[in-house]
Amino acid sequence: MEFLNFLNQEPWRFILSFGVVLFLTLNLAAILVMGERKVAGYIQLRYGPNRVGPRGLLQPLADIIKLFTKENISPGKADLWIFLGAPIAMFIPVAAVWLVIPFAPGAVVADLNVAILFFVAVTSVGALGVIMAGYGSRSNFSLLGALRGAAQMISYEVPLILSLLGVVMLTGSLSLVDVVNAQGGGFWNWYFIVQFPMFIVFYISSLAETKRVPFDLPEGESEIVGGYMIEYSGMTWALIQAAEFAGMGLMAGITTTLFLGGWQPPLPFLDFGQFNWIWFGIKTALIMFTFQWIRWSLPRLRMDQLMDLGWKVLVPLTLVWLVITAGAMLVF
Amino acid sequence: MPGPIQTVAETLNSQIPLEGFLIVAAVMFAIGAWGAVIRRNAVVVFMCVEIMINAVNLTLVAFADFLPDAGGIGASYAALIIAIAAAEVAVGLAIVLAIFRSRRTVNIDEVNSMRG
Amino acid sequence: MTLGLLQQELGYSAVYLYVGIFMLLIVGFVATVLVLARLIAPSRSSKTKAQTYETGESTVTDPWRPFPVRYYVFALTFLIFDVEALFLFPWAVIYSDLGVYGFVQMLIFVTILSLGLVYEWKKGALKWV
Amino acid sequence: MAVSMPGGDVASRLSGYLDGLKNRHGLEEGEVEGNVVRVVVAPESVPQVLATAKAQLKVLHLSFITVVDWEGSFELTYELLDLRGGTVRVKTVIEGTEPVIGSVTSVYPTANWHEREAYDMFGVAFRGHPDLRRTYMWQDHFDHHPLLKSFDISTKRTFEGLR
Amino acid sequence: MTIIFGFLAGMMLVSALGVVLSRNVVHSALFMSGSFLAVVGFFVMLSAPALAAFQLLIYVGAVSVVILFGIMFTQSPQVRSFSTIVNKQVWAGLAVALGVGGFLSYILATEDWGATEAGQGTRDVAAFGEYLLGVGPDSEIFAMLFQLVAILLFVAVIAAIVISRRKDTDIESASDVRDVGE
Amino acid sequence: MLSEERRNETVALDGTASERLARPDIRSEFGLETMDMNMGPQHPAMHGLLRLILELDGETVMRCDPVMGYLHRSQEKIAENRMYPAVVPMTDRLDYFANIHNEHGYVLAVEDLLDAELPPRAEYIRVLMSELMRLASHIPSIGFLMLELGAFTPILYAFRERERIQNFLEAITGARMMFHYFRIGGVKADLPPGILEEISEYLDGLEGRFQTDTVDLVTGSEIYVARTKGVGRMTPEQALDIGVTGPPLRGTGVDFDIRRDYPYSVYNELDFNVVTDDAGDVAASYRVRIGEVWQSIRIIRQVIEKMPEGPVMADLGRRLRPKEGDGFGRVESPRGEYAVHVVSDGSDSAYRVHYRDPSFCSMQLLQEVVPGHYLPDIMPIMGMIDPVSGGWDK
Amino acid sequence: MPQLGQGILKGMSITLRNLFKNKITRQYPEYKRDLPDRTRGMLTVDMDRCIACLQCMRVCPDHCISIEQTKRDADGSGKPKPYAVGFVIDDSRCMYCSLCVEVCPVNCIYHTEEFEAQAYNRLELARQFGERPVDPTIDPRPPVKKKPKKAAAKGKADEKADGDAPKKAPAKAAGKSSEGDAA
Repeated sequence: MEFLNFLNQEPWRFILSFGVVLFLTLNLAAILVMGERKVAGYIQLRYGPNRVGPRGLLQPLADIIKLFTKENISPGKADLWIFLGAPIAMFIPVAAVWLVIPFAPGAVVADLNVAILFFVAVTSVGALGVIMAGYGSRSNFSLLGALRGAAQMISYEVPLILSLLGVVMLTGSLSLVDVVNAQGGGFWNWYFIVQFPMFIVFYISSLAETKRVPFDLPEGESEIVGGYMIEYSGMTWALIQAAEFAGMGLMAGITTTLFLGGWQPPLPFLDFGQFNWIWFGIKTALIMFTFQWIRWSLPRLRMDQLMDLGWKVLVPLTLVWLVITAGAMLVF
Repeated sequence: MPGPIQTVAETLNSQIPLEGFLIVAAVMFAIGAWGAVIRRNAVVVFMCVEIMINAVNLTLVAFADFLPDAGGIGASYAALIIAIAAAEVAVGLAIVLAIFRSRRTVNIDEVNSMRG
Repeated sequence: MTLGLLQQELGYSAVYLYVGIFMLLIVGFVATVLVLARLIAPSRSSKTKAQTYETGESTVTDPWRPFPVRYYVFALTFLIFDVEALFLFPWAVIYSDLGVYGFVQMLIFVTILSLGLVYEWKKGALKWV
Repeated sequence: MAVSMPGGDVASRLSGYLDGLKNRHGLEEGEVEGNVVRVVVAPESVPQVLATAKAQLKVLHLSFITVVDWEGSFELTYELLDLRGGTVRVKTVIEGTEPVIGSVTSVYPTANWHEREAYDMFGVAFRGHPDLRRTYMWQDHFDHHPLLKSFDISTKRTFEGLR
Repeated sequence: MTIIFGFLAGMMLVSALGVVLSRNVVHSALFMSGSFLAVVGFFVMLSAPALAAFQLLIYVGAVSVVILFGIMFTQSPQVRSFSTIVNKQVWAGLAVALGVGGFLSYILATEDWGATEAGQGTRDVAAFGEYLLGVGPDSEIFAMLFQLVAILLFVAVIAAIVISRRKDTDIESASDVRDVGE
Repeated sequence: MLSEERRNETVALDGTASERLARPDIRSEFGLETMDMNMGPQHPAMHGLLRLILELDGETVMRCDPVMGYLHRSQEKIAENRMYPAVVPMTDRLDYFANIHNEHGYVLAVEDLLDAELPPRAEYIRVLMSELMRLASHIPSIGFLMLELGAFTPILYAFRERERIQNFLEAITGARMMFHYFRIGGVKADLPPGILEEISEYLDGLEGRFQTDTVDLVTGSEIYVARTKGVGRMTPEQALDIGVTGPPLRGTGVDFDIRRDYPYSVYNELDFNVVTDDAGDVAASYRVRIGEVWQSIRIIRQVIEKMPEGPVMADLGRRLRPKEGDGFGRVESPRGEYAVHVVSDGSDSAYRVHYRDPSFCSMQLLQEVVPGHYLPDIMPIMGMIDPVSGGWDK
Repeated sequence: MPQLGQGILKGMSITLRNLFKNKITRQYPEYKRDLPDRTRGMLTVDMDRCIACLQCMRVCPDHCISIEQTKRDADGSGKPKPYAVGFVIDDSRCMYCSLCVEVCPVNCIYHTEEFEAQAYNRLELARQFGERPVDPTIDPRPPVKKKPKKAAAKGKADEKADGDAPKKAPAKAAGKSSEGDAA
């Protein structure tokens, strides 16, 4: 591997990492769409897509080709700049956060010392994209969906942020590399055990942040049809979808990093060194599967119930748990 | 061997003097003040006020970074200002909305003329 | 493994430069995709196609009109609690060094803000419209 | 259960309905036939008869209203069920080609759409109806009442223009 | 590297002017988040990454959203020409603003700030936290900062709720004042 | 065609919906922040082609105005222009989710005109078919309710059962959906050999699958309970006033079932319960549907047990020319009371045919019950009445 | 709330179990279901047996059958009989109600198991069976004019050739459909 060492120099490292992150984001979107349909099919006693390629595995490719050659229709009354800016605003956060996630020991593109803050800050920009999409389309359904989406995303951001505090307190650092290193030595050291309520809160909040069932009200097709995505078609729609699915993968990755030990192997003797990204991949895939499993099992909540859950259950729970954790750290 | 990006980064801060940041902040403040004076829409006036606050924040952080003894204090002041600005937005916009609800307008001129 | 090649200690500025250029490049990438799609995809617009979708009927209300103000309460509450949560982050980082002092600080902080939440709750402001 | 169901024998209940209606309104015709009370009333007294049936006789359910165009007169059938095997069938005949009759929506709110449908299909105007609009046909562009016998259909294939 | 500084300054300038001059209020709000983003960049340049994250989260993620919400509740659908969005003091205001800006720039640029050197800020989050909590060096005045912020936010919540609560009488009083546009 | 007088009368009655929409200042009476919105006809979750004109205050519905007619096919006019037997296949198109019941109502009405006496085997086959159809309609109804709440999976489990039931119906009638099996005076053909055993075997499996894949999957789920409990609540009086029949009415506590109270075919020889519930909301009508599925299974088992031998057609002659008069047929369709009124003038086609469709009547509750609910509650309420486009539009 | 979330977990365990169950999908073009004997597929006509009695044409509710009838001595008996030179079934309108099959006195029209009809043009769906193509767009029957008082007379004119075996018809129809399927 020595001959590859030039990749460790600028600008090659930059190009490489850009490629890795972009590849991850886009491929995650494609693979997740595929996986979503397969899981849906299997849960519903069907096969899912199985015509394109062996067992339908080339379906994402066909989808991409189809979406590329579809006409982009924008409503005549729409605010075109905002309408087209929305996919971009939605896409940045989901791609950028991958920069700070460690995939393997030392393998992180940018080890920020405020990585957790960076994650919550960049994620919060997604709400802006939702509002832009809803406003730009100039449709009643869009705007209703955007209001719902923005209200939901900002409401669940509070428990999301608060649930991270326990991890930060235990680690004493905002760097995700430190967080992962602190969880080494076997699965009993992973934070999801000592921080179990926060793990659940974070999981629920990330479902809500990515607008997945049972919190998919912004695009609830049985009442507001498609929500803020209603007027999008072709590639613009594909980008929004890709952003949503990549966001789901991102949330799974962050959950893994924060609560499930990142690339740490479950038992010490399973350490593969540089190849520990396999553990990261397995854990992330498992979390993503639970997202999809929930998606195809549960109905969605109503907006008022969603808000009640966020503000009246999760936020008080996180605050109480914050005090408990702080107290426990004092005592022990 | 540091790569080009590394090199670029290392020389990043040293090349811009404090005055550069201060002038940018001053221009930002001026634009914000201009907008706050001339715009009729109360919400836009709010935005301009936010820009002015940001300009002040920028000055504080610039001083904190450049002056030897101001280290963390400037950043803490900036954090306090951010919190105050957030509270200001919350209350101020609530007032604007209340006015809008009773007067059906966010035009500051009209709100003035309809006083009493 | 190529992932190992990502290992490198970067200086403060270099790291953020990375992030900044990344974001710009992603914006550029998405914009390029959009432009490419515009070029590749057929474009035959018509008046009917450009109509706003309203489940098969023509729109009756322009959506660019005032919405009920009560949504605002959620945005407001979010803003306040966002600030709260943010102020807790620097505290959380150094909490293990602070000891009882930090605990008391946090307790007062959280209690006062919980009172705000309780007030909203009791006032029914957290009820969805 | 808040709604009291009629009890007892169907036959005695039906004769009770017939007697009740006959005593209060001078009915032209009325008979018990199987489980059905058939009464024929004048069009003016239809709302009153139905009000009696609902309020005094506790016949709670209006099943449907049928209009028949006998070319020169319209026959309206109000089918009332007491939910326990008894049926009260009120018939009335409106002479003329432009029927007007009192609405029974204040008695049986469910008559709302039945009367709208009758108005749409036959042009029967219901006096006092809260919301007399067409149900099926275009609101503004269609000036016919398709179930009238005078409304001609032809068996011409409708999609000739599409071929 | 002046390129980055120039880029950020230009972004800030264009966005701020966009806020003031754009006819569509929503565009103004989006321009405003653009200028906030530029400030985030400046903060990073000025060795305050935690503050930059604060800025991003609170201003771009929260304040912009809140203001966009506020716009949606108050927008009027009419298309307006430029002259309707500004009041009569536009040129006088410009003169004043130019004066203020020039004066400030002049003062700030010519003042001797003594020994200035970049990179003295608190890049470390822990140090930042110590200052915030008043346990850092020379930061005793921040000892009550937490409580101050908490009380401030608490008062803000209550005030905003009290103000924005819907009163039933609003609808009557509102219906006799017709919307006349901006 | 309207005379000027009656036109004025119509306008005086508070105008049309389009007029109300054209004058936005009328909206001010509801407060200034409301928004008018169309829901449908091309709405993915709407049961067929229905347009609801909604007035929303935030997400609270202030006014709900159903507009119908997008699928109107003049079934009544067609029935006036066909000979009696040729109308039966048209009735299949009415409520296309419970076709057998439509046929049943119509043939009952014509048999009422003809005073026909049916062979017992025909009656039993009719009951068998009706109850199979009820199963095939109720189970997807539950799935539709879940679909409207956002869960996609139960509908596919439900359709698995419907498809299997359709296999039986296809084996008996020859078609999967538009059966045209009931004839005036009996049924088209005798049951194919061995089908009763197959149905009986299927029902054994259905009981377990229905319990797990539909009841257990849905009933206990907290989200489901939160979405349906108290939504669309009606009092019994209100339900009767609105004219609701079928499961929503029984969900309010009124035990009214045509099969028991106005027995037709051989329902009075069979043993079954009328399932009722007290809550009167969406959850209650869901529970009623669940109960009716079990009752239907019970009825089918009895029918299979009691199935007599004999002919399946009465001898009514080739040409049907009923005497002048009225014929009434009333059946309990899965959606409620389905009634047919046939007026004969003595010729071989009906003079007037009127269908009383349960979807049409029950949908009035949208006007009455929906205002005050949130926008997402419209869909469960639609799921409660489970209307079918072909039914309400005739 | 001890059992909070129990219902959700129960439902999710059901879906997880179904994830591993056998799939019920049948891949349609490759896999074709065995259709039951009574399947009412597309109609076909055995022209050799057709006696051009026009009953199917009259009974069809959709008017999808058009027959062009002449007199011809087809069987060489020296007596010209009605003969269908043109016979068209417009599948774009057929609703497979089976009324024509039941009414046919010689079982010459019957259902097949064919159900996959497709075309780019509605006219292509009109299938010709006779020697001479018939224009399917021409209405086989004049529009029904119905007067209530003269109903009996009109009925007679409408249906003229139904004198034979009125009583056996329904039973015959029942037997016939299965026979037609077997053919």
